Amino acid sequence: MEEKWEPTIIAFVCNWCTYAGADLAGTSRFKYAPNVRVIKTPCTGRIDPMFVLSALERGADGVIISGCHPNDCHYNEGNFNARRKYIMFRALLTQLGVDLDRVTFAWCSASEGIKFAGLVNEVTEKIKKMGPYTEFKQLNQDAR
Amino acid sequence: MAEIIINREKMTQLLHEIAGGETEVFAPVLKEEAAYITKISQDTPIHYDFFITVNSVKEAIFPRYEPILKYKIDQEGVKLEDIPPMKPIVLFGGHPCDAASLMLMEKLFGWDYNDHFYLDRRNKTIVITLACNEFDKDCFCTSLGYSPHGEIGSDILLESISKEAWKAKAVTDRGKAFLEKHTALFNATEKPDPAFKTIQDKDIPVGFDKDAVKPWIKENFESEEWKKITSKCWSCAACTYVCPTCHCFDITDDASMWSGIRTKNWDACTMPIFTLHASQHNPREAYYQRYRQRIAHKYSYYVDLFKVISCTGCGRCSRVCGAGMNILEILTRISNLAKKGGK
Amino acid sequence: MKEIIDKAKELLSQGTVDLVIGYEQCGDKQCRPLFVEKPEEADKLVFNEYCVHNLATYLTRPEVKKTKRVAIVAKGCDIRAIINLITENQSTREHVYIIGMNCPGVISGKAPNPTKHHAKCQYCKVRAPHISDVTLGPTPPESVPMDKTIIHQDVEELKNKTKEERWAFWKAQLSKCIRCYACRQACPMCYCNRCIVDLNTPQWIDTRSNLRGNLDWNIVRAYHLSGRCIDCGECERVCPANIPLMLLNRTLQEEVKEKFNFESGYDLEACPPLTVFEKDDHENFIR
Amino acid sequence: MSENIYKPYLMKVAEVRDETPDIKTLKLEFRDPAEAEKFSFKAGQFGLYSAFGAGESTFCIASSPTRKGYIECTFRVAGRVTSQLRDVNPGDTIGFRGPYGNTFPVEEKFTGKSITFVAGGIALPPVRCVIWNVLDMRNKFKDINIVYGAKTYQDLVYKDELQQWQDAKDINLIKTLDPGGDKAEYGCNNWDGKMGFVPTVLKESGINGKGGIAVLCGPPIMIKLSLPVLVELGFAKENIYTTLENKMKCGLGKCGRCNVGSFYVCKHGPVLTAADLETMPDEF
Repeated sequence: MEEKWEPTIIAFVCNWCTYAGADLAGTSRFKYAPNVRVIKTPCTGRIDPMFVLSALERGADGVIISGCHPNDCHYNEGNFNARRKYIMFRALLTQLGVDLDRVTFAWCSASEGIKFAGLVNEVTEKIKKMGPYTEFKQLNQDAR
Repeated sequence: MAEIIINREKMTQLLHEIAGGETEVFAPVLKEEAAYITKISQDTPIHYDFFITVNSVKEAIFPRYEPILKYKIDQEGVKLEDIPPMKPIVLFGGHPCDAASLMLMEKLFGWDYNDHFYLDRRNKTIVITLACNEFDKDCFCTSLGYSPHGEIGSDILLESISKEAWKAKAVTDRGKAFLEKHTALFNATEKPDPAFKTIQDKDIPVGFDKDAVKPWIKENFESEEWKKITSKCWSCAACTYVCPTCHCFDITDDASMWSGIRTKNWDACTMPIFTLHASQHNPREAYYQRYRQRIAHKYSYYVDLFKVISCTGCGRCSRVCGAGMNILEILTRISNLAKKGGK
Repeated sequence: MKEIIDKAKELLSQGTVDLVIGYEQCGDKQCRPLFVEKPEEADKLVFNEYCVHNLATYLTRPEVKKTKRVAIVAKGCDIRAIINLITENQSTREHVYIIGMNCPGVISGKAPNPTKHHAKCQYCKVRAPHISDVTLGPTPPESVPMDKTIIHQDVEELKNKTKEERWAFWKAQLSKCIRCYACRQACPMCYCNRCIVDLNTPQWIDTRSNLRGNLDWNIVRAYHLSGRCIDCGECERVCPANIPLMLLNRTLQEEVKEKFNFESGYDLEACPPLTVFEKDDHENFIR
Repeated sequence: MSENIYKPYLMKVAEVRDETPDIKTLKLEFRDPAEAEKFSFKAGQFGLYSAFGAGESTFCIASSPTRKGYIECTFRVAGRVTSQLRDVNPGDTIGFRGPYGNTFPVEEKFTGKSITFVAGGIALPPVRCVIWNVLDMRNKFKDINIVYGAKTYQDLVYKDELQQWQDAKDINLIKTLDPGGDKAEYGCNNWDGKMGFVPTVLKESGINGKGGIAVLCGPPIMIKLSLPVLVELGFAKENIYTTLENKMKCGLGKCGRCNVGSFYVCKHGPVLTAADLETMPDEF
């Protein structure tokens, strides 16, 4: 039986809140889909849209971006700036025809292990239904 | 030998037929109200009503990027893979200035080391050139000794006898063999249309004295004139990428963990990082130094190395420039300065 | 335009500026930028509907920055670019003497056969320059008022298409890009001395003109102009491949207007929208 | 199928030496013995070294042509390719394309003369190749002077070979550090060389340049200051050789990068005399 396709999800998370939240999910044994690869960044403000583009091109089927709730940011304004950046980036990706359901944004604080686990499971299910994200992968093959 | 006539409808049929096979076919295609030389498939509509294509035929033989090396990486080390041999090409839609540029580029790509990517592809290419029936203020091929009906570099020259048909003339043996192979399509019955007007060499004015340019450049490397000439230049690469004789390229790698490819991509001396050293020192920091290199390389250094000016006067760089730089005007200014002994 | 010539000669002879950047005629339907350093060279200065170039792009040029003071012939849209450069500390109001031109609108499309008036000119709110040291030229006709947000039919048409159609449209358009960076060099707001595409540690954007590299390049260019682009249309005009680049820029202008109620280039004190934030920014997409 | 001129040899990394915290030397051997046999080069030639996946970089061949079976290259870690080359271990595979460019006329013009080598900082490798070439045929030459300087003790390249040249009787080695370069923090204890910039130390060296050959290599500023000093010491302009430094990508005269005037550094250079240097536009 051909091995069932499993989506690859990349999660760019802020080190102070969501990464700690993911740790909490682990230590409290919340089960969440193994498809996610977590990449730690100092703050959501550091998550450059180029990261999202590179992830999609290198074969990711879905991207999660998550950080501290507004007013909780360790650097005070990282998540506010990120929010504006992604309002613009989402408008640009929509106009280009990229499917925005594949890029999910969330605020997960250090205590919301459950929310993080739920978020990952929910995104994995959604991407499984949507199937592999071939458009960007096709770009990569043509480039080689 | 009877006159060989072909009309547009038969030419499209011929090109589509060839495009079906192993041979790559390049022809002018209409995109956003402008004609571009592009690789066509069996159903791409070919555009004939154009004065000159925006890009040059160089794109067929010296593509924007092409792999020069493929490799696999694993524990034992690296295994190099051979690049498949170059495919034959039929190149339709260039003018005599385009065909002549192919001969100029051969000199550099054959200098001591043979760059087989260009030379093999060039030897497998049938160049079908359209003689010019009109020109504009930016054309100056006659100033460099070329002609709107020139045969240099072409395998087959098509002289228009009416709006829809051409008289084909084989310039090289390869051209002759091609015509014989496809005689079925080269037997149209259109008669020359006396009302159809075309141009002669004398119609295109000779703008400047091409032999006066090199000596002036040699003596006036530090002249303030270069700053005045290039004050409005943006230093982008539009002029170099549409120029049929600009041949500079970059070599970059693109690899994943286990396999990779090294490619030869277009590059331009007008780009600042073209000459940027790893120590951040850049010998050509200012805009005028870079545009001076572009003119000096074509009209002075290439002449020293290969005894020929690396420009065929097609005027594409002037037409595409957003800032209004005009190479004919610059060369006329230089040759006038040279005559007056100006600095 | 005799007024410009006299003003340029006056400025240069009095020494208030040591460079005047204006336009000169270079064909029956064509103008181009002209650098004037001596009063006698000013006779070639003109202003008409073919003066499309945005001369503000020269203000960030090292040679121009070195001058004591520079005068620049500027239409309303060019003045918006100058204001953006000032708010982003690339120039100072004192360094630029703005010769504001009353502008009836300029042509679009490529010389030698330019077509209709530029789309941006119908709704232009600054036909009479909003900030300038001197304003020349006859009072321009009233422009069509823009009711709610900035409406551009071509952007709306694209928005109404399906996701797949849009992706196919951009794949076809961006495969034509030859990466000559004329769009970057023509744009007044693109002044970084080492652009992200020129950095190779890491190589974010593929320098080859394959579809992956072209897509990344055009995404990053449009994204880095969000909230800064003043809709002068120069990138689209100078693109040798005729790619409709303004579609991306106008989408982001509409987004900035809708979400942050901001239009760039009108207020000398305003901060570019992506350098500031509001506590209650739009947030319905974040879980 | 005609030969692909961009195809590199596959080289095994035999040895990796750290010269300074950011300068490394690699000793490379050919993976394919047949290629090793056919391969030969002359002093002064360079090559393009491939770090597969990152790209290619241009360095001179630092080992002497008289030493068969291997080549060495020394480079400073400065960018994408050199960062990947820094992490290679013995046994890894990298690529090498060359030899390119012209050579020092060791047999034709140097024999029977006294030779003065002047180098600064990271520019010692191209000169060292000629030094070892000359020392392996020591009897063909009169006296040999080596003037080498670096910013600090830590930046000295080939420290062990400097020691060999210092101990050798028939070599006059003058090593120098820029002022303040001999502090303990640079790992230097009781520095026995001179203190001062290379051009000044060269002036005080009292080397008689009449009829001698000079090989000069260093950053452009050092070349600009050392050339007049060498002329003062009596060296004729046609006898002062230097290798040029320019950005290169193909090394074969095709990519147009290293073109200055009608001179292509990768084809007509990198070795040229001070007399040639003056005929070229000042675009280095």
